[in-house]
Amino acid sequence: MKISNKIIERHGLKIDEYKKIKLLLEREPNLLELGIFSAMWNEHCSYKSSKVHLKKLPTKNKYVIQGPGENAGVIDIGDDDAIIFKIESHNHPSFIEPYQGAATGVGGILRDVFTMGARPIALLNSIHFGEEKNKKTKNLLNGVVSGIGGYGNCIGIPTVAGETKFNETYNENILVNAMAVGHANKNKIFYSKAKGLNKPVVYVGSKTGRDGIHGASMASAEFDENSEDKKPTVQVGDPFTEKLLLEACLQLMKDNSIISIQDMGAAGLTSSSVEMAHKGSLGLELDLSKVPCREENMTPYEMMLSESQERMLIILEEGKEESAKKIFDKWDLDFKIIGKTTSSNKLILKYDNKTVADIPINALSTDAPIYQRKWEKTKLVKNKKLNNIKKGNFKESLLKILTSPNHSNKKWITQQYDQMVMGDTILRSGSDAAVIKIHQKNKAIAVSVDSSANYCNASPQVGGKQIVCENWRNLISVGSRPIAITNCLNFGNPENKKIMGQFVETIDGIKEACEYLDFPVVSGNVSFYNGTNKKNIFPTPVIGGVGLVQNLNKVIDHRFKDIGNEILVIGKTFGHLHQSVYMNEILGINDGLPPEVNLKNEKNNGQIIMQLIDNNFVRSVHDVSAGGIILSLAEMSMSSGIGVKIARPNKLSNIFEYFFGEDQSRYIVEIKKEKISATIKLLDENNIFHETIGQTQANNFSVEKEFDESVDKIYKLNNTWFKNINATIKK
Amino acid sequence: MKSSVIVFPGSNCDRDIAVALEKLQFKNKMVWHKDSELPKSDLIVIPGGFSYGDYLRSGAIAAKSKILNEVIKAANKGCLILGVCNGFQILIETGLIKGALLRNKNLKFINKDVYLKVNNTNQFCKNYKNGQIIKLNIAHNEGNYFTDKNHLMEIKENNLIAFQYCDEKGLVNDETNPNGSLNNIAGILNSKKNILGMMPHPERMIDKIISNEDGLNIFSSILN
Amino acid sequence: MKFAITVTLKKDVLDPQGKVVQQTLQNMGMDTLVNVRQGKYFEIELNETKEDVAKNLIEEMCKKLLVNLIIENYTINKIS
Amino acid sequence: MKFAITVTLKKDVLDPQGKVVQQTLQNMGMDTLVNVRQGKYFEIELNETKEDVAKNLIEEMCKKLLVNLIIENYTINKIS
Ligand SMILES: Nc1ncnc2c1ncn2[C@@H]1O[C@H](COP(=O)(O)OP(=O)(O)O)[C@@H](O)[C@H]1O
Ligand SMILES: [Mg+2]
Repeated sequence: MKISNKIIERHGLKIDEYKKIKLLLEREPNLLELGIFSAMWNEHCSYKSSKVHLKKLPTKNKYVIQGPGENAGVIDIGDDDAIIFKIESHNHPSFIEPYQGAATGVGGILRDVFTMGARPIALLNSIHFGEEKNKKTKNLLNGVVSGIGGYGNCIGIPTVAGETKFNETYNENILVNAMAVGHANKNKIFYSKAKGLNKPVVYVGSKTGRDGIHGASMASAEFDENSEDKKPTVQVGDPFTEKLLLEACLQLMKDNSIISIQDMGAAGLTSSSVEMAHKGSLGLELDLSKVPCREENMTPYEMMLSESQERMLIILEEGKEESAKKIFDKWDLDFKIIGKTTSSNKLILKYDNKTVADIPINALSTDAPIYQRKWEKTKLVKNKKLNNIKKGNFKESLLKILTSPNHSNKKWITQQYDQMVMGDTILRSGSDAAVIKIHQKNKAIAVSVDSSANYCNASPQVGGKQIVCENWRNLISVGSRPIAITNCLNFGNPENKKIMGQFVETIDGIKEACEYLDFPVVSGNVSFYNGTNKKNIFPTPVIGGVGLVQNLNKVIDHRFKDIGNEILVIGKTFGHLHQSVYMNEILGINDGLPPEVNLKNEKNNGQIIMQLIDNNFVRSVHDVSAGGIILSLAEMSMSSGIGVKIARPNKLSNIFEYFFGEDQSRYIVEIKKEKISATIKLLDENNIFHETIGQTQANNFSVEKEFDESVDKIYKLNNTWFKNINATIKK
Repeated sequence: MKSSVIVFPGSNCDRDIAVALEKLQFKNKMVWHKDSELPKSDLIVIPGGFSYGDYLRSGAIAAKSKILNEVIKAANKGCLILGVCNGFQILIETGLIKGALLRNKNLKFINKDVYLKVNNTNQFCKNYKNGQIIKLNIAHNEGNYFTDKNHLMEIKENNLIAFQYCDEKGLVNDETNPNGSLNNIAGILNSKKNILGMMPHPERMIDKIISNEDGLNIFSSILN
Repeated sequence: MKFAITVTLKKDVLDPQGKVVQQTLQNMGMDTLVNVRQGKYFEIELNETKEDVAKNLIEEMCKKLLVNLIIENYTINKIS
Repeated sequence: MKFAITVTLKKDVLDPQGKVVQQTLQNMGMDTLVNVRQGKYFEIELNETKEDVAKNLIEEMCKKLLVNLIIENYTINKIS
């Protein structure tokens, strides 16, 4: 078949890129080869627009065993225990088919983690939908949540944390990011690098069908009116098979059979085989006639580009074929030797004894295009003075926020996730971070995912920094020491200078915070082209962090514990309202700058909270984030049923600025009377700003002269939005 | 005391159950579903999970496995059998416990802590006080127990309900019923009372650091 | 030979799925709706030329696996 | 008026349920079995005497609620 411009375009390749392919091959590619190039050279696999910028991120501290570049990042948590984790996006597939899109997103990220030898122990997700009144929103929400739950519940890994946000910017492009966290022995970690010649290359797992052909290209293509046509490419997940694959792989990993192993994710057999060969500077020869197929008459093109789920590629030590096969037989999974490693540095594909593709590995990896895309700085909009702010109604404002979808109780979602399977979940969803015990040990990890699209849109640099800090605060608030993060960078079209600028500046912000806090990036994912017809989404970096709890008795949460305790705010309140929930949702204003983060204060305040927890001075801790002090207090009350009595701010500050302001680096703590003086002494000695704002009390949530309602009532109000959702959802 | 935990492809609470049993010093063995022999056991546990993906009907396919024939034989000889969640669904599909487990009334998977009222007139609940309110965790799609009128009569007359969903104070009504289960049934015995099927997971409540210890008494009741 | 099998809940068994579907449709304004029952559907292909042998086998499949006779009914139709 | 609706997965879409059912039946010794696909079945009763109005409504139900058109096909039959 002659390769026409139309065919090139349909493969998501630019004409210049096609010219480069011809140069590298020194001839025209055939259709199969073109398909392979298109899969490897697209944004999703090649990182061609992001690579030069991602390099700037800090990736090391004393805990890091493996940073970016492998299937997932690895950190050392002592006693030979390693934690392996990564986050990944499945945005476009989830918009097209929310259940399967989200489910296969979970399945995919799980494989990234267990392919490295870890048993997955926790799942998280960050999901962003359009505004409430968009008619697709509720159905998408319902489908995505069932899909995430459907997969995680069935495979038996607890889904323990996440975030759910609604914003008009996602009306035509939702975000579904899934994170998986696994536990491994640090001396038994598996990598994708191939080694040795003539080693058997083995295909295991499900059979290959026509699922998701061109999925990887689709994930990198902007939506347009015709995206409906791309629907048949959506893959279907089978968590049952993944469970079998997980157990079989972990069993095989116990002996020394595996040289290298790689999941088949985006671009399936193509990317997994190229990745293994490239990392090992070897060639691979595969016989596609041997690939287990689900449908009849599948072509080599289909086999190489299929994104059927629940498959892995393994390079085995010679002589281990029999024993390895036995394991996969036990779990009723396909096991097929489909090729061998070679010294040729080429990917050679055979079918029916004919060579059907012959491509230098480098052409697909190192020689893939890398772009220094043009970018421009985001124009910052100065804060305008807010004149009418004094006229607001405090009570109505708070109630409106409590009943808005963004700040509603997310129980409707989290009850659809099994959070307790595996028996190690100490803190579940609803906490600042989830805490998962390391099985049968006296230590735990804390995990959290966070994003703040409004902040990032107003100032990508400040937003990038803020989101890392918020994640750090969440991990600290449950009694852990933050160790490292993964990140999923969801952006619009990188060929647009403004968007590229958002990307570059976000990375600057993330980098600055990570460096200062010694909180490196060990893995991540970039999702570009989120948007439709030139309307791009707000820049939405999502940070997934992991912290370590050394002593299980120090795990703490944000639920008030008793009546009559003092409530302190740690960190200074200036009353920054621009880009806050109050300005956005109550005043309907969406401009100005997000609150700045002072990294020095961030670190000091965080460390003092760790110390307060360590000294058993505090009964509950909650970070102050979106919605300010008042929303944080309400959350502490609603989760515990215990009320508060809060005084008006004593200085001249405006009550809205004071209670709804979103200044950074703050925490609320609950302290028993007898621990107050010791606490204050410690805070003063360390020059930490603090103020006592009130006490816990029975039944009522009250703010002097402004608000007085039973906790019960605000709890009910906080649950109404989701309670009313069922009636309107497509089944 | 010797126990066996049956493991099917897709079981995922097998480890959790084993941890609970071992905590109480049961000598426990894991038994793979393809095995045709069952180790000598005083207690057989069929754990939760998604055996065979819960495809067709939850529990239906596991109920056809080889090892289930052995379980049925043991059951008929009076061996104690505990089925939790998917294990309960499997017991239902084998007919060892009568009735059916339908989709939850809200058609959603439900994971939450629930209060249960205990009826202690059986070997599995001896160590609870009668009428005691305990808190366990449920996590299922199909826990909506249903049976016919005659069987319901038998259940009531013979005290076969082991657990009922209720609230903190022990109130049993529609509001405290998470899944639509008939008479708020959360756990039920066969007529000989040597088999207990229950939707809530006792093995998730065996450690104060993680949750509470309300599940321990089921295992300890069996011990003596 | 190919058969279609439909499996439905018996009349006096509560059908939570059907009920929710029905409510949702009614909420969507479909007022003439009287009742919805939901069931399962199988298409089974056999390598068998004798119709009676095939039918017997399908019956057996239903009884032994596909149908929970305590709560479900079934019907079998030959489609090709 | 009463309709039967069958909803099946499109041809190339993975059917994990059907696959497991098929394997189980084969393990039970049913060797002539070639293929199983599983789908959904609905029986819907309408209070409507005009057949075309009824059919249109059922079509609408399928498209708006019962069927995931991205991965499923459906057929409608009048049963009474
Ligand atoms: N935003 C990011 N920050 C750090 N590392 C990243 C980022 N995005 C991708 N990476 C790293 O680049 C590598 C390739 O990513 P990806 O293609 O998503 O992995 P996979 O092939 O497992 O899907 C991974 O090691 C990943 O951790
Ligand atoms: Mg990977």
